[in-house]
Amino acid sequence: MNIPKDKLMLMLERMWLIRNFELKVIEAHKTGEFAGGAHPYIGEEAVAVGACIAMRDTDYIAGNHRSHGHPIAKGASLNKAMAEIFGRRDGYCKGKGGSMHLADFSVGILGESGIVGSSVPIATGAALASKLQKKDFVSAVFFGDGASNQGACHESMNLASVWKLPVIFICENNQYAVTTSYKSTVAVEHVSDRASAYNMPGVLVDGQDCIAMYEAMTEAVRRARAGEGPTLLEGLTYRFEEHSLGLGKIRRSEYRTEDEINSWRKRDPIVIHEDRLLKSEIASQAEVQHVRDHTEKLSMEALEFARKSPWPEVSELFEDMWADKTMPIP
Amino acid sequence: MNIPKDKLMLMLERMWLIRNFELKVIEAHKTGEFAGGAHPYIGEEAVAVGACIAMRDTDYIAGNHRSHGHPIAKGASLNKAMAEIFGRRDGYCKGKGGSMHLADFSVGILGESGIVGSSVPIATGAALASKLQKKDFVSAVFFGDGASNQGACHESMNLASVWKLPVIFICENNQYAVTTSYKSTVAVEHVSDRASAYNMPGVLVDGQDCIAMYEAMTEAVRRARAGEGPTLLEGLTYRFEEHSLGLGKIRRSEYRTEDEINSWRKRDPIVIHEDRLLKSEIASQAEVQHVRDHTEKLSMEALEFARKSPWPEVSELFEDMWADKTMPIP
Amino acid sequence: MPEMMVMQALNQAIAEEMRRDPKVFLMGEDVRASVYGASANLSREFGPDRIIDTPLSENGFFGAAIGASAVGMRPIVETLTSFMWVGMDQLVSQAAKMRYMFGGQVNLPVVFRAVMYYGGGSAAHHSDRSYPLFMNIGGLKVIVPGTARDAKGLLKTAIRDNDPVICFEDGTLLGQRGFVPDNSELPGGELLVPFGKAAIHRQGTDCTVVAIAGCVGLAIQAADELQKEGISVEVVDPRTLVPLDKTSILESVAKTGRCVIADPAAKVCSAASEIASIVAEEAFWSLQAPIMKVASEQVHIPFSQALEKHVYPTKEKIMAAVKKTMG
Amino acid sequence: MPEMMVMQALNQAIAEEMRRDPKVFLMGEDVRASVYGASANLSREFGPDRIIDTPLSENGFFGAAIGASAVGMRPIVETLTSFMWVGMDQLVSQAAKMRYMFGGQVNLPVVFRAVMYYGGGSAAHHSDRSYPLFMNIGGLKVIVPGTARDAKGLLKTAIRDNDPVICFEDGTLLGQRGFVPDNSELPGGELLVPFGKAAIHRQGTDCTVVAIAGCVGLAIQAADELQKEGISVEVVDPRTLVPLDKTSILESVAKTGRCVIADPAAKVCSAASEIASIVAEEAFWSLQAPIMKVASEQVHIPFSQALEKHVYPTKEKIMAAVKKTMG
Ligand SMILES: Cc1ncc(C[n+]2csc(CCOP(=O)(O)OP(=O)(O)O)c2C)c(N)n1
Ligand SMILES: Cc1ncc(C[n+]2csc(CCOP(=O)(O)OP(=O)(O)O)c2C)c(N)n1
Ligand SMILES: [Mg+2]
Ligand SMILES: [Mg+2]
Repeated sequence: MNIPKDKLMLMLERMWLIRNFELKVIEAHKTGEFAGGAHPYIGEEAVAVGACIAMRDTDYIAGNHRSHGHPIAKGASLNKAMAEIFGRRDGYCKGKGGSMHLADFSVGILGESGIVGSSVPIATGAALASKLQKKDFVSAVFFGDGASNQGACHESMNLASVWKLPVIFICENNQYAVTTSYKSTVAVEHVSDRASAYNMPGVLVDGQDCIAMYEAMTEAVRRARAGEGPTLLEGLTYRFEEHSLGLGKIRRSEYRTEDEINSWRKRDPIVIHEDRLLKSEIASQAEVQHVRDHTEKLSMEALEFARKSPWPEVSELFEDMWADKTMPIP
Repeated sequence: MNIPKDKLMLMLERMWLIRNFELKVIEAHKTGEFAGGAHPYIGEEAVAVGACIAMRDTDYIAGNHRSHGHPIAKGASLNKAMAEIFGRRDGYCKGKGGSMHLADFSVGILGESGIVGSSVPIATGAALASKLQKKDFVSAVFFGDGASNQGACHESMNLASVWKLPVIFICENNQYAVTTSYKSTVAVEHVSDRASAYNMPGVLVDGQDCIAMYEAMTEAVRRARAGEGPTLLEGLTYRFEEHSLGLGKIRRSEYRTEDEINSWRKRDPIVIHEDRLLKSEIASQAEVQHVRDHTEKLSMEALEFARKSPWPEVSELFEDMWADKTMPIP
Repeated sequence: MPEMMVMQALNQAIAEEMRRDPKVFLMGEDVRASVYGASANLSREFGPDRIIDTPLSENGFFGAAIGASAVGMRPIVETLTSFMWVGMDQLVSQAAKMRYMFGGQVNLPVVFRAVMYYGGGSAAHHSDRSYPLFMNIGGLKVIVPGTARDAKGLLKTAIRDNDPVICFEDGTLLGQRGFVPDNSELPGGELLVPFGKAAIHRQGTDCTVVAIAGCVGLAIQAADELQKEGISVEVVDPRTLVPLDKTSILESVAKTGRCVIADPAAKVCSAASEIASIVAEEAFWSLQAPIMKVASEQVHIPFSQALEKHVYPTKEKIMAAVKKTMG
Repeated sequence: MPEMMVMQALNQAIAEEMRRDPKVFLMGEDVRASVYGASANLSREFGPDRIIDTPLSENGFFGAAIGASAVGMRPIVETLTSFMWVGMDQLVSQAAKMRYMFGGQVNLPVVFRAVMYYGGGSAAHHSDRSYPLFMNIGGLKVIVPGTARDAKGLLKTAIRDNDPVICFEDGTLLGQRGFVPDNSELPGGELLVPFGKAAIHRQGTDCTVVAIAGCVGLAIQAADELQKEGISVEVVDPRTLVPLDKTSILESVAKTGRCVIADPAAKVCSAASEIASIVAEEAFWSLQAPIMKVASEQVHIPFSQALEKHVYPTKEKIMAAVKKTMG
């Protein structure tokens, strides 16, 4: 596939945006700047970025608790995302959602969801709407290896297949659900093997390689837009950090070895892409450095933005429950 | 497989028991002798009978809304079953369950369930118990082609596979869920094709042939008892009657053609088995006739039994909610 | 004013709204064949793209409806109350919560039509009356039509509403007939019943009976009989439980000083409990007698007709409760 | 009497019961690693056959636990309240209904331990407090320990109980310390708290505060502060909601004439509503003031700490309600 340079650079930029954003989130969590937890996407950037760059702005995505990477990959505002994680008024959800519930309906980001598997039917429904409306919008949903065991995934994939819906199911197989290896919970070798149970293509992709993801996704999107139905993509990947911030107490070595972690860290998706761009002389060292610096700056700005953003007012507690403004709150 | 004559005759008897029982139920429903509906098993007898004859009394089964065939195949009392359908005190559930909720825990019949797909996890749990208790009991669950689309099936099959549980998933593919063809709701050609998504054997069986069912089940039971894990059996079959008694208003021809119905009626599982027994001279005409007469008599007796059984007393309304007899009913 | 069954009134509401708005569609199991009755003939008029038969996957297709509503469609989902347990996560985690959680970014104009079969030997798995627990959840409007007119008018309003609505359709009413005005008789040319506005079916001065869904007719009968005995009962039908017309209930109790609540749901944490708690807090000083709940017994629904008939509120139980409050 | 966290009390209860009865086992997501804390060290003692990590399939493994309990095992399932929506069908259609539906043929000795995280920025998807709706369903015992002692004693009783039990574990309490008697200090050598028996944490004469789960401590604080102001509050902790110790509540209200109910659940159709309705019916003639509910606001749980803290009952809100009933 011949991918234009601007797309290749955009992938690098989005991956760096996610990486630097997450590093700020980790920093802010350590100093107790926001409440609750957060699930870092570090190590898995290529999956969301490769997939989202293959989509249009008018297309839809939905995600899960590991929730910062997907919207940023789709082009969400870092400022609004960080402010949301901080629970501030300028956040995407005015502080009501927090880390696990980023959403930007204006650019097709239908929301991240804390209940594992729960957003899979939602994305399927957006694809149904697209079909009924005779639009060519496609829909994609990100979920984990753990989530693949939920009935919601089964029902959605079957539904999408029999109705030939333009939806792409993207399993981010980072090989663990919290401390549980997918090998002990998923009965088949690869989640994508399950595609045959739904009569759709199932594609195992190197989730550390944004170009591999982009290419697989491009074909899935083509299929979907052409009315040929859904695809199940599995990006084999790894989370470099612990399951969530605050879960440090679970010594990682109890469920995954230092060796395993180190060997995956060597397959850093950003390093892989940068090296490729440099080696093939598509980008210069300066260009790459610019992306690093620029995304670091944007992430820092997001942190500053969030810190300065006002808290919501108490009265806002009772807003947004209902579209109907006349609804009494008991 | 060399099946002893007593088993072959038992299969014939159980099929006739179901058939004659169902005919009495239909008759009683027409004259308004009991409330609610009922889902006749006529045409599908070979599936439950072939499967249950391959099991032991100590093994477990669970079923669904099409609920009379499974317990009778497993050896339930016709009298208690009919009394239950009539809502009488001598019924299996003292009248509390009715047609859709026959159960006989004393012989491993863990109950029929009205919520489609809902008993699949229950049967899986019985198999889990068997494994934890280091017993060699196996568990089987009957569900429809429609039910196969429920998340509960997916989750249970995956669970059973990763835990290597002694459970057999028996899909009674009668090709329709009420008026909906499985071809428009199941994304694959055969429900048993889905077994590959759970790394278990999936076997498509002629559901009109009790011996085929028996043989497939025998192997599945062997596997289960040997600790090799679950199997998905699909008995391809057909219901000769409408979905449920009282749903006559849906003219069958609107969703299935007279031709289709007639061609399947020619493959009557009882006729197939009888013919085979006669042709191979395993059974004489007289023996076969005896089975017919005997089962007709038992069914008639069950009807009489149910008619004479007393209604439950009002006070019984408040019994059986709790194992704990001290529980106040508010 | 033509008389029709509640089932037909629902059917009219769906058909009228589908004609009016191409974004409206109906989905559910066997809706084309109209197995449950309310979608009769719709498939012929609107075709398979707008009357959609679904696989048996409640969680999946409930969610698909919610997702479709999030991006501009207006789905109506047909199901039974008892099948909502299977799709509960989508109803609660998504339909009820999405809007608030996302800071009001999205409207979810989706209607779940949940039929409540009870009283006819359907047994425990098919006889739920679960609206009280959806009242607890928040984020879902809960409507409980008690007459043919309200069935049509509330369902039409629900379809136009921009919030998720569950319409609980009382199975004991579906075959009952009632007057439904013809559109030509109506000022705006159509029947729209607003949410949050109770109907006062009988005016009275001695005791307020708040009656829900299938209890509305029973309460009216009870009121008419008690009238003959010289007891004047006011029958208040909230029609919608979320939003709840507290004002009408409180005003009525302020007038009568007595309150009986008739609710087909199981009595613990029922709608009756909620209404009683409101009255006990906000109309306390008007009360001249204990607040009485007449709700279903706290058991599952037994199959046997010999037992089942004793579970639910009846005219007699309502009358007895009113008399008890009269001392 | 050793002091320990509620979490540790729960852990002790599980360990003791597992030692006592080989039929007891624990299953849930990441229970071996004890991600939520209550299963710490159990895996080491009991091994992977009795401390079972499950796939992310709540409906599937809830059902598996129920099925296992139907044939002689005694499973304990660990989950969060918010994940129960996903497994709702098994909880309602099977755990709650099987016994009655099958005419009492089967006992289901299964315990669901449902952690309620709220108040710490977990947002709408992880902060449910759903016990009121399980009270409506029937067939499930519902327990809501409010102290470390009760957490241990009630959970042990639950594990021995032959009915399905949901133990709602209040997240605001898990890290709190309280006294739990050592087994050697106890007559029978172990701590078993009976179901259906309220605890009176403070005796009082002016107003009854019925307090649930995380509200128990708040109510005690409120009572102690009000004592200084000359108001005598009786704090009644039902400890179990199904069964509910009506008698203790009614006796207390008979004495005080006033009733405030403090409940962390959303206020509509809450446990508070139910208790208020009982008091309004059965203790009406003792009442000297309106019954007040102090429950959570009827909104979803907002993430922002600036908002979330305003949702739940507080000591101050309880005190204000008591004072209001005092006129
Ligand atoms: C229905 C449900 N069950 C359990 C949880 C708790 N939980 C949150 S994330 C998680 C693991 C998810 O694993 P996976 O789907 O592989 O995603 P990953 O975290 O690895 O990205 C669990 C068990 C939840 N949020 N929702
Ligand atoms: C969860 C749920 N959804 C819907 C129904 C209504 N219903 C009862 S039987 C049935 C069709 C079942 O089809 P299948 O599983 O193929 O079994 P069959 O009736 O063909 O034996 C439906 C839709 C139900 N009982 N439970
Ligand atoms: Mg994972
Ligand atoms: Mg079928």
